[in-house]
Amino acid sequence: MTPTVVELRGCTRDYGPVRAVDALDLAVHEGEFLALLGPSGCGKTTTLNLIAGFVPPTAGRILIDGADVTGRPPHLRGLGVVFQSYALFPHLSVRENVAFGLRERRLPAAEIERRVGDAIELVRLDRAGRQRPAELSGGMQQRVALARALVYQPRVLLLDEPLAALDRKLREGMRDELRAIQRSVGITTIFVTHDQAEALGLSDRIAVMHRGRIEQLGAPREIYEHPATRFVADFVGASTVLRGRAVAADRVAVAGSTLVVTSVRPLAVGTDVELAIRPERVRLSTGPGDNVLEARIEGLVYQGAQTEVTARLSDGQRVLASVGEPAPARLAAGQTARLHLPPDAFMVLVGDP
Amino acid sequence: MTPTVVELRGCTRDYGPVRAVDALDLAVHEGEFLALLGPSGCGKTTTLNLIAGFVPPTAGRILIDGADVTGRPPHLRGLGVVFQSYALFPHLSVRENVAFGLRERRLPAAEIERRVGDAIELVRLDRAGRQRPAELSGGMQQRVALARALVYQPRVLLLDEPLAALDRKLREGMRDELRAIQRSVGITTIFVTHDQAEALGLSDRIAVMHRGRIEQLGAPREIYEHPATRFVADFVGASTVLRGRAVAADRVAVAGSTLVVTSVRPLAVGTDVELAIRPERVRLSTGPGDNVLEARIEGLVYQGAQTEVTARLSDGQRVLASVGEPAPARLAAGQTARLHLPPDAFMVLVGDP
Amino acid sequence: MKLLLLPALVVLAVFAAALAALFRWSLLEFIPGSLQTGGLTLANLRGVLAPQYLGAIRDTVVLSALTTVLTLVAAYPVAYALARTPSRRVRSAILVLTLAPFFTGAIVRTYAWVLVLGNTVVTWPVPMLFTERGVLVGLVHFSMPTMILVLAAALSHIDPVYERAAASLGASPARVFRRVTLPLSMPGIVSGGLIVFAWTLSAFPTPELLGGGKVKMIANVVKDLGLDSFNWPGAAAFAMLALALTLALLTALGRLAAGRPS
Amino acid sequence: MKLLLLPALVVLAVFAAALAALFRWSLLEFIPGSLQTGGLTLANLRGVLAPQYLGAIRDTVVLSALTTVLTLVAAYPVAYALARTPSRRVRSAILVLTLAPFFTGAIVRTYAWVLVLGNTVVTWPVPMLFTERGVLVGLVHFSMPTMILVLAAALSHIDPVYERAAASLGASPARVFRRVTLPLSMPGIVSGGLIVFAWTLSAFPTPELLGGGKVKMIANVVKDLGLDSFNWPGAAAFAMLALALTLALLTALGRLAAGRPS
Repeated sequence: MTPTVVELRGCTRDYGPVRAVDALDLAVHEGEFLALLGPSGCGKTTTLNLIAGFVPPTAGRILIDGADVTGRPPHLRGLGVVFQSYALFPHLSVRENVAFGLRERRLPAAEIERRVGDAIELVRLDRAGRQRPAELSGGMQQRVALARALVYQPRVLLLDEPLAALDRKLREGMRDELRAIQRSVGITTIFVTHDQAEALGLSDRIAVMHRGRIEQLGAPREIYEHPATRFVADFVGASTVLRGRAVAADRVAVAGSTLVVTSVRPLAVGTDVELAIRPERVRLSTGPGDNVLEARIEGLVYQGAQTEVTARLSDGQRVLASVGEPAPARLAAGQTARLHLPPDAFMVLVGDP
Repeated sequence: MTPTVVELRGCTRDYGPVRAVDALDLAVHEGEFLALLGPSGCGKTTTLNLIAGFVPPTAGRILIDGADVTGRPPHLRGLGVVFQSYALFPHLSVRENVAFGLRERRLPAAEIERRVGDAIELVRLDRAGRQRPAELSGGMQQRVALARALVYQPRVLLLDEPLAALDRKLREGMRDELRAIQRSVGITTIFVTHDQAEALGLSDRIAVMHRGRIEQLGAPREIYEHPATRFVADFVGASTVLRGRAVAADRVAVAGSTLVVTSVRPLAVGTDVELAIRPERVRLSTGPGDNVLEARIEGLVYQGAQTEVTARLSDGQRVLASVGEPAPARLAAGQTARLHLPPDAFMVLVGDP
Repeated sequence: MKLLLLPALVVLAVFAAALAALFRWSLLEFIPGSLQTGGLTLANLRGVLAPQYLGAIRDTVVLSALTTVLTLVAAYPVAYALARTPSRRVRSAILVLTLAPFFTGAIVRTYAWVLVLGNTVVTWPVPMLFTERGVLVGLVHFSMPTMILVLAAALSHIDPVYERAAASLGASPARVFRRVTLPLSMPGIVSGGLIVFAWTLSAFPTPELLGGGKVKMIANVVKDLGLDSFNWPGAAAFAMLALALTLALLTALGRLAAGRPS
Repeated sequence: MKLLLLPALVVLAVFAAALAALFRWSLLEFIPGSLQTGGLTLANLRGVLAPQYLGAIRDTVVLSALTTVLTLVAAYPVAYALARTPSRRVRSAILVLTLAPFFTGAIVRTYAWVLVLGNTVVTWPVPMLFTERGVLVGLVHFSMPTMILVLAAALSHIDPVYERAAASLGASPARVFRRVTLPLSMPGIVSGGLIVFAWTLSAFPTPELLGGGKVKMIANVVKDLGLDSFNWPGAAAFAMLALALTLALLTALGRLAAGRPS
């Protein structure tokens, strides 16, 4: 197994009466790209600040390469940080910004010159070296921030929503670039984001955070295909969650019908269960059949590649479906549609019901 | 045909040497929801400001209900505006904010009371009436801004990126709500956005803007399925654009192969053509065949419902493919894949090559 | 930045010590005709409220209040122009014109007014020099630069989008000003008014020269006590009075501000 | 808001007229022993540079420069504490201590220093009262509140994320201050320094009382000319000199600021 680089042991951080991070345990492995994903206020940025040393934990310990750094100030932790606002020094040129960390390490001038040049080349900003940050576009600023954090070869790279300040279009380009640079450098990276698409697309592992705790930790595919809780199912992939009652080990009664559910574990008969299903797994059906529910269409949102359908079952539960182009039938709000929910598409949820 | 409510005739607006809006013609019809879509700096917000009367045009005329309002100040235009930052008056309560427009119209107090109540109910903020804007969440502020702009029943509603300040998750909810309210009120609406998903999902028509001009104007489906220019094809839906040479009326040579292209118009043999194709129309093929090209996979981005594949053809052209789950084969960067580009998936581009 | 906290504490301790020394002096017995002082006494503090001084205190408060209101009215339009003009040149011109008197110093400025008010330039319908009217003019002029800068800072912090929003809702320019700009600039009005009022309470050269001994404000009384009678404990007591007035005002306005929900 | 532009123009016109009147007086011939003036002359402006005044001008510039530097050094830590303390109480305490002397007025404050410097409270190893040293102490104290407020405003505009970024890059707290906080607060240092320097150039009560006639700054010369000799044109000429110095300074700093890319 790859060695652990960053480890949090029972870390708690209170801000007055608010517990931002709650007894968090986390181990980040050598070279991996780990995302802390969650909505605003879930504690993800506080976790990053704890690792960087910007705020001390109320309780718990932080280890880097096995050494306890809990009380060590940020400038002695040797990490690289990219801030959401980039925090490029406005009074310094791009080159001076990138050289900042090397100068603090008192490297010889020639060595600084060489490494700054390499870093600027890595992020493809060769021409902007003498400019001030304010003269650069958002995407270019982002690259300078990355070069500045990487140039002194830190042990760990911390990224705080590095793409949030960019336009949607630019964001996707920068996402790929960020991943390519991280791969080529091979640095252990912790990445804070509220955007599930970024987390899924970039990470080796995702820690989904909620109320100061890690709700689920796993590879993107695991998080997406096997969400552990209702919160994860909803936050990652905007699933429909249906409540029903298990009438057999593989059957659940929902809205007057019985659905076949292929699950790893048999269901406890007679218990209430929550079934999550992804919008893209819900299909429109032309006729009745197994696992087909009738629903009234409430809303249609055209999105080009697919149309997002909101439908309501007879018992009032809401189902989201993503219907690819070309649609099998012309849809309109108010119509009744038949939705096919494949037995193997269901995810049975545990925890916070 | 439905009557025209807002009309711009040859409107130009210069800021110093910069031409923000360039001889723009636009007619907005009664009750329609029209999106001005484009990247930052394309002139969409300036166009909104021209209609609202916040900036005068350098040249051209603006008509509302056929009357020339070019020189009329904003407070006499009778429009409702929702600003990107909401611009809720921080010194007034929610009710006072909503009542602002009615007070300026010197309505009787009882009438104001009643209509403010109705508007606050419409946006489901009954409980927040006495609070100050700063005490509300972003989504609630958005609703107050909407109620404030709708309460005096303006002729036209202008929305300037009303969802941009919200978190991704909240944005999708507010989008549906916005559309529902606009539908129920039936007001003519002009909506500025840089987000193609919002424009596709909300609008009756989309005007795609680029460099101060309207590049294409049409229904969402028309814009998505038949982009007129390379810019539109790329901005709306992130299409792949392939350059090739027409070797027959329905055949194009690309990267050493010949592709069959079903197009409305026959191609002029011997000319260079640009073919756009949506990522979701590109399929992975298991073997060779018609319209199948070999490409080297450069990048894979897992997105849950699909994986985004970037591949490069033998002649260096880049192809984006969106592969749904479950993928037909295990993909890895560096592999060679066969991409099937269906003849009817191509869009032949005109203009700015 | 603990490195900076220690020097800060030292500087603040010097300030506190100076204040304490002043307070102690105000409690020492004044021995007329001598620079020596006697034991502790409350006589100086009581003496401040003696009938011959009450007039000066009343005049001071009235003049300060009038100065504050007039300065506010005169400074607001200039501050608005300063904050909102898009032209760098206009801004520079306004700054030079308003700040020039600030930088010529109290003496020069006051002499200029002695000349202007003394019927040497224009002839006034009513006597101006050596009257409270004249002092008022001088005080307003003296307070203008500060007020303009404070108001301009407050106005430039108001996002113009609020004014656009009000206009889009049907408010004419005058109504936009009345319902949005003015209330949103209230923090600047309060701090500007406070600074000018408190400052005018302790004005010295303007009443001394433009009042010509006929208009007495607190600072002039203090000067008479200190320089002419060498009654330094009495002067210190007056200083305490001025300070108490200022702190009372600050507290009252602080309460007022806390009372209205932000 | 054209409604506000007209009053602004009126107020600015008054300012311009006052400045013009002062300028005209500086060009009028002084007739000793008379309040009447003669024709136009450059004698006053030349007289300003007469040997007996050059000393005062030099002393003024040197004292102002020293005051500016000392005030900057003493005010910076206090401003930093004021801008960065998370505690409302600490902020209030700092504000009351630093602003109290500001609001006691020049006269009271200066008397306090007469007491303190005059060996009545502590005994100084070197003479302080009626020396340039004493005047310097008084001027620094006088300039502190303004400098603290200007610096604190500049410091509170620096996003602490820059300091975090510098720390994450390996800079110790002292290095963070040296390489980030200090350069980013430069606008505040420049404006604070400018205001204090220009203001001190025209200081009057402090050198008058703490200098005891032995230290003469420009304002004291002007006062002597105006009040003792009734040489008002001469006083006006000195005022013009002070203004010219200030404008020259402003322009030089403006050039400097424009020269370095922002």
